[in-house]
Amino acid sequence: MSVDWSTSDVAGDDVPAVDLTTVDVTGVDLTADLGPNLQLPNPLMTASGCAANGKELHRFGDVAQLGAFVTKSVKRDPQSGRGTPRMAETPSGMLNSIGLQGPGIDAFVEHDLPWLKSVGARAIVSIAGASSGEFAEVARRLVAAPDFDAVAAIEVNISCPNVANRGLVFACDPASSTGVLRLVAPEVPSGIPLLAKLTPDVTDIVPIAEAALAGGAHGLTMINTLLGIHIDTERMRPHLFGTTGGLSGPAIRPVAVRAIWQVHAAMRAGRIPAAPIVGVGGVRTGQDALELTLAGASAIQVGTAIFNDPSAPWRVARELRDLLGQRGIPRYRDLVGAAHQN
Amino acid sequence: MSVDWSTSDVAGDDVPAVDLTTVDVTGVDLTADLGPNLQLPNPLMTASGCAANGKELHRFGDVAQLGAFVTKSVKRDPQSGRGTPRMAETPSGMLNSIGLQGPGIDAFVEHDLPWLKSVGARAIVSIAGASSGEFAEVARRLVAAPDFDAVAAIEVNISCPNVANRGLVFACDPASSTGVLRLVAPEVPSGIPLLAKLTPDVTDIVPIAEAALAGGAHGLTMINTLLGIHIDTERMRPHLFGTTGGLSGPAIRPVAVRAIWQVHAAMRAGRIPAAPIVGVGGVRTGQDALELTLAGASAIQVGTAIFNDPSAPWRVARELRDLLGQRGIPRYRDLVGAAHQN
Amino acid sequence: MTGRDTGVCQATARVAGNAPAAAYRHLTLDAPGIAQLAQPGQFVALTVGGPTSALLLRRSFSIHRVDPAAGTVEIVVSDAGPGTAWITRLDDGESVDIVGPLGRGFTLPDAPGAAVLIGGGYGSAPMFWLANVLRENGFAIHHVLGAASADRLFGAELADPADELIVTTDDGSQGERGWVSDPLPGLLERTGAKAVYACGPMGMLRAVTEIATAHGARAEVAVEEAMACGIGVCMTCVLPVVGADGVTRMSRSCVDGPIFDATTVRWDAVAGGRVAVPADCLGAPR
Amino acid sequence: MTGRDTGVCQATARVAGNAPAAAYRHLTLDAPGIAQLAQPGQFVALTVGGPTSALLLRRSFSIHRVDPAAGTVEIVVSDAGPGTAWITRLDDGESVDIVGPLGRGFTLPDAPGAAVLIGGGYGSAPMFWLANVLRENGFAIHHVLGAASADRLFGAELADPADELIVTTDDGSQGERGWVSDPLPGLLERTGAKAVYACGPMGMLRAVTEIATAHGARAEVAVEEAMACGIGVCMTCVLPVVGADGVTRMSRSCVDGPIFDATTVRWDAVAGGRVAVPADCLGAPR
Ligand SMILES: Cc1cc2nc3c(=O)[nH]c(=O)nc-3n(C[C@H](O)[C@H](O)[C@H](O)COP(=O)(O)OP(=O)(O)OC[C@H]3O[C@@H](n4cnc5c(N)ncnc54)[C@H](O)[C@@H]3O)c2cc1C
Ligand SMILES: Cc1cc2nc3c(=O)[nH]c(=O)nc-3n(C[C@H](O)[C@H](O)[C@H](O)COP(=O)(O)OP(=O)(O)OC[C@H]3O[C@@H](n4cnc5c(N)ncnc54)[C@H](O)[C@@H]3O)c2cc1C
Ligand SMILES: Cc1cc2nc3c(=O)[nH]c(=O)nc-3n(C[C@H](O)[C@H](O)[C@H](O)COP(=O)(O)O)c2cc1C
Ligand SMILES: Cc1cc2nc3c(=O)[nH]c(=O)nc-3n(C[C@H](O)[C@H](O)[C@H](O)COP(=O)(O)O)c2cc1C
Ligand code: FES
Ligand code: FES
Repeated sequence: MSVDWSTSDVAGDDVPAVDLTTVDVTGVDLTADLGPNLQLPNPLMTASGCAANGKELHRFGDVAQLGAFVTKSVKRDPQSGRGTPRMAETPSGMLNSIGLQGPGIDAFVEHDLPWLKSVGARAIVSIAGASSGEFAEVARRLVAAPDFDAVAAIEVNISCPNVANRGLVFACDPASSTGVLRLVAPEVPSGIPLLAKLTPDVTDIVPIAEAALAGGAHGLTMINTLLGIHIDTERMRPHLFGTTGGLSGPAIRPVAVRAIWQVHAAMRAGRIPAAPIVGVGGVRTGQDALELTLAGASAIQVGTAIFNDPSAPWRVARELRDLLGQRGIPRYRDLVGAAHQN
Repeated sequence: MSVDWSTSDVAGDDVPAVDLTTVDVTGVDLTADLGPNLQLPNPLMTASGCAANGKELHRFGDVAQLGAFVTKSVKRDPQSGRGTPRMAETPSGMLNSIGLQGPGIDAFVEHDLPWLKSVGARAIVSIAGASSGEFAEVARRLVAAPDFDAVAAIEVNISCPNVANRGLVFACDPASSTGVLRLVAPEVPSGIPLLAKLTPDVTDIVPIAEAALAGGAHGLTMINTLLGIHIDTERMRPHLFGTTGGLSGPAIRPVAVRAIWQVHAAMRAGRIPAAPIVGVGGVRTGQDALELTLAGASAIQVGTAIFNDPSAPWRVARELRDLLGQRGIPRYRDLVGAAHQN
Repeated sequence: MTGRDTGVCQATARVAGNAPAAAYRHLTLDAPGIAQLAQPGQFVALTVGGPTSALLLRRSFSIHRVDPAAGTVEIVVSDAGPGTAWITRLDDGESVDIVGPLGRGFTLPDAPGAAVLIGGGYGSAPMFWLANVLRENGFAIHHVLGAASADRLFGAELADPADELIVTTDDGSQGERGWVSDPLPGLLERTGAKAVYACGPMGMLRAVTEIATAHGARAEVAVEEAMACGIGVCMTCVLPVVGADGVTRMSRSCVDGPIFDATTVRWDAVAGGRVAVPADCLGAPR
Repeated sequence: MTGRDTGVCQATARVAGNAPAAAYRHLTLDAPGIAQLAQPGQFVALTVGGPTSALLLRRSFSIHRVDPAAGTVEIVVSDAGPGTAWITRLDDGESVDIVGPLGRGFTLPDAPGAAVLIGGGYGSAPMFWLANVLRENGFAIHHVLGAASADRLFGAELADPADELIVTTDDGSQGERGWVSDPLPGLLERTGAKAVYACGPMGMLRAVTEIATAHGARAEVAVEEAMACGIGVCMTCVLPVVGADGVTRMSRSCVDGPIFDATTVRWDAVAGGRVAVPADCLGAPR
């Protein structure tokens, strides 16, 4: 039983180019400005949990060519995640209920981070926890990693349940949001930006954004999925093993644009401190990326669209650049929040 | 200039049957049970604002054959609504920003209600206001109408902005929700159920449901639209004249199912008083209606799907009946919340 | 499903033809119920992409002409975005859900005379059918067809030889260089026409309205507002229109239009792709 | 777009054939990159409905066979829902976005002998190609094809005349009445086969696993878990699988499978269309 015919092993360095440089006849400057410590060659990132930790997607494009690669949220210990079904397709979207399956921070640091470094990716490591203490612990072990120099930023996924608060999602409560960031920030060297990832499932997202920034976040990632349920009408029970799931994909794009708009507007008006926003939610094309940018995002993540098109992050970057080129817009970063002026 | 070739005037009584009775070989009992004062021959209703006040849709099916006809939310005075564009198509959904355009309660009572009565419709009148006082005033004038006997229930659309509370939507705040219902309830004769219509744009919908019931609502309609924005990437400004709009259509169905599920679960667990739920959000087919029912809805409204198919409310009723017939399920009302048992 | 009673049909129409016409596609649809009911100026609304489509809303198209005997309805479609892209690619024999006829058509003046019919781009689609009806009622027809360039002109060859035909293009690639509104003052003076009909972009309709009014002619214009439902139930397609009582209301262009008496439209509220609510509109926010 | 380097291609494939095959459609797709790389047991993932589709996720299909010279990939598709409905209606010359080959294929035993290949419904699609490879490597092939009824059987006529072929149907409309697992014990005893390959529903795979194990044979099974991505990035397609270290992990069937050594799958966790996380699984909730 030793002959393995499979050829689906992931590639090493010999990666086919979905090359962002070869097609550049536009002269557009795609540099993304996410504050003094996070300047990226282009604004396109993967969304956490939609690209695993890089190896698999690297078969479809060079992850080092992305503005940044955002990893699957990692907790302290290994996580099995939930039973299946873990997903349901919904109109122009999907529900997922993975349960943050992952190897735990130690295995991540041992296997995944070195690989990301080896291919030259700018890694944004997404961390999660069931308590603010766990977040801090994950950050501490990450910072201690030999390959920590591959980490461009840390995304703090506070859109996950807080066991100490009846499972209420941290980012549903300003105090919990501040609390997580307050414990994480001291663990992380200055120069490494912290991005707080927010849920749209709140009555008002602006105070949550404010609370995360008050706790020490340098920027915000918006939005995580919306809580949803799909019922299996044949079996007359919830389709997902975990009952509820997170709604993502183009279906939710108007909600993402709205959340980004509201927070960026509050920043422009000086109601909350200014900070860069990373936009995510339903981006499938360069035009979608432009829409989130005009609403106030300084960089863009592509999630569910990857499942439809594994080369989506690179394609979106190209489409965005070509769109700007056609319109004679020289610099991407000039467009951030531009729709607030018109 | 007197010859008008137009034939698009709405019909009188001579309505073509999208007949719910003629095809009934299934023997399924579709009766919807919304409490002692609201028993309907079938669970299908129009959603407020998606069927105007009946005349126009009556060209595509007999509104008297629907479980109930829900009117566009009416305020005290005539409302011009907002400028245009008032809509944007989004993936599997749309944004609308009508601004509750309407004739005001007096004109409604003079023209629309008599028409609904004349065709034999069971009218559920949706009322709105910028203050709880306005809600009460609208209810008072409605109750005083000569044709009030055509009103089967009143839907109190508390998912609209409260001027006294910085424009915060009433249903975003438990106290405001209770407040509106407290003022409306005494205006309305007992025997006329009050349905409070909730927004999903809250951190936790259960306390809002509880607050509306505490104020005197007899049932809940869930959900209104989600707040969204679409940016016109050509003109680099918000596409809608009113900037924000309400997201509706199949895209939001998983959110509607989740909201209904949460509130029904809280009722089953005795955490809040039991009351009927009218489900709305993304219903396009009989299977969708079944999904909301299994989550806990005792009746179903069809909104945006009407724009795709003007005969959708009748078609969905037929599809639902046929689905039950095929599966040998004799009574629709037995399925309400059934997914909570499996 | 519905018949004469209600003046409107919903049907699954078979595509009986899809031919190029300038930069557009000329589609022929089997929809006998609609073919029998329709009048010039009315429109139809088509679904896009079948049951698994992410595009939920119908697309509206002026009826180019109908053949009640053959049971066909014809439309002229510009590939302007994802919905029209799908529609323009429909093959013969495929089917599409159609609702119509919708809206109010053009009205006929009481007394015959000269009539000027103006179409911008595919806006000329309904004008040849209208011309036929006017001609049958004793009118002398003067067509003005305009477009940005020759390839965006529709139907110059469809004008009856008995009618006058003036063509303009912005770039001069066919006919006179300039806008459709340029030849209008001279034409109105020369013909003494008191009836003007126009279909095309808002800017053109406004210019036509001003010129017609200045020459004592009555204009009817076909407006093209974004419509979510097309049947009068959603209130997205509104325009401020002055009523017989002098009061401005936000009127639905799908049921109160798309044909409006040009002077009743509050052109002052239209600007830059948006329409504001005039301050004196009934129920305007205070 | 990608080549041999990464072992996987994404391509726009032209449909070169779409023929009925029992209750299924047999599609031939022009995808030379995939045709060159694929091995039996691997699968491809197709998009559904074009750019305006509301169906975002790809649909996965076992590769029936490839022709590297012709550059074609063949699949057998059952019309089971909206996505497969669209795919089964693809016409010759239309195109579809395809990714593949995906997953790990079947593995070849070290020493030749008898091999039993079991396919339930369209699950037999990959088995004839596998049979060819096994035969070339000196194996004697015994096919068992089963289905609910004759119309759901696929490929009985594709078995090589040199191979044994047993057919079962639940209703007896073709072959022996009963399940595919019924003839298995006798067959294993008679042939002494130590290699079993199976593709079909979960219940069947579990039964095959138990019978094979009881007869000292090693079985490889092709599982069919719902997949959002098919390429290993989403973690939706998992199954509890025991590793070489004896530890159970939730393994991705799209990259660690879809072919698994049958005894490593935790069948005890599979019930009623759901798969639970075994309490002893790595990282199971406490
Ligand atoms: C009464 C009426 C008659 C029309 N007659 C014709 C005709 O004869 N031939 C023709 O080619 N087109 C006609 N149009 C315009 C046609 O409906 C739009 O071009 C089409 O809806 C665009 O859809 P899309 O998906 O291709 O573009 P998109 O821009 O992607 O459409 C997005 C959304 O905006 C709406 N929309 C976009 N452009 C327009 C527009 N110009 N008018 C109204 N809604 C728009 C769409 O309906 C859709 O809901 C008419 C429109 C109306 C209202
Ligand atoms: C590795 C693998 C190989 C497969 N090989 C074949 C094959 O050779 N021939 C064939 O006809 N089918 C095969 N299938 C099943 C096929 O992918 C599903 O029937 C199809 O996805 C159903 O899509 P739908 O839109 O028609 O149905 P729907 O039920 O509407 O699909 C809804 C969602 O559930 C998923 N889903 C539904 N049923 C299945 C299923 N049985 N397996 C996986 N996902 C499902 C869909 O992908 C989609 O995301 C295979 C599946 C996998 C995972
Ligand atoms: C399968 C799946 C898994 C996800 N896992 C994570 C995760 O681990 N951490 C996180 O912050 N977000 C996670 N998300 C949310 C995405 O990062 C993103 O915020 C969301 O899906 C909206 O973007 P999209 O519409 O582009 O997918 C996940 C989403 C999906 C679909
Ligand atoms: C154009 C439009 C107008 C609406 N107007 C109202 C309204 O006046 N009052 C109200 O309670 N809900 C209104 N709604 C919300 C619907 O009643 C419904 O709650 C929502 O659209 C979700 O259902 P759907 O997905 O079936 O459309 C409106 C929705 C649309 C699309
Ligand atoms: S398009 Fe809906 S009212 Fe006119
Ligand atoms: S399907 Fe996404 S990881 Fe397997």
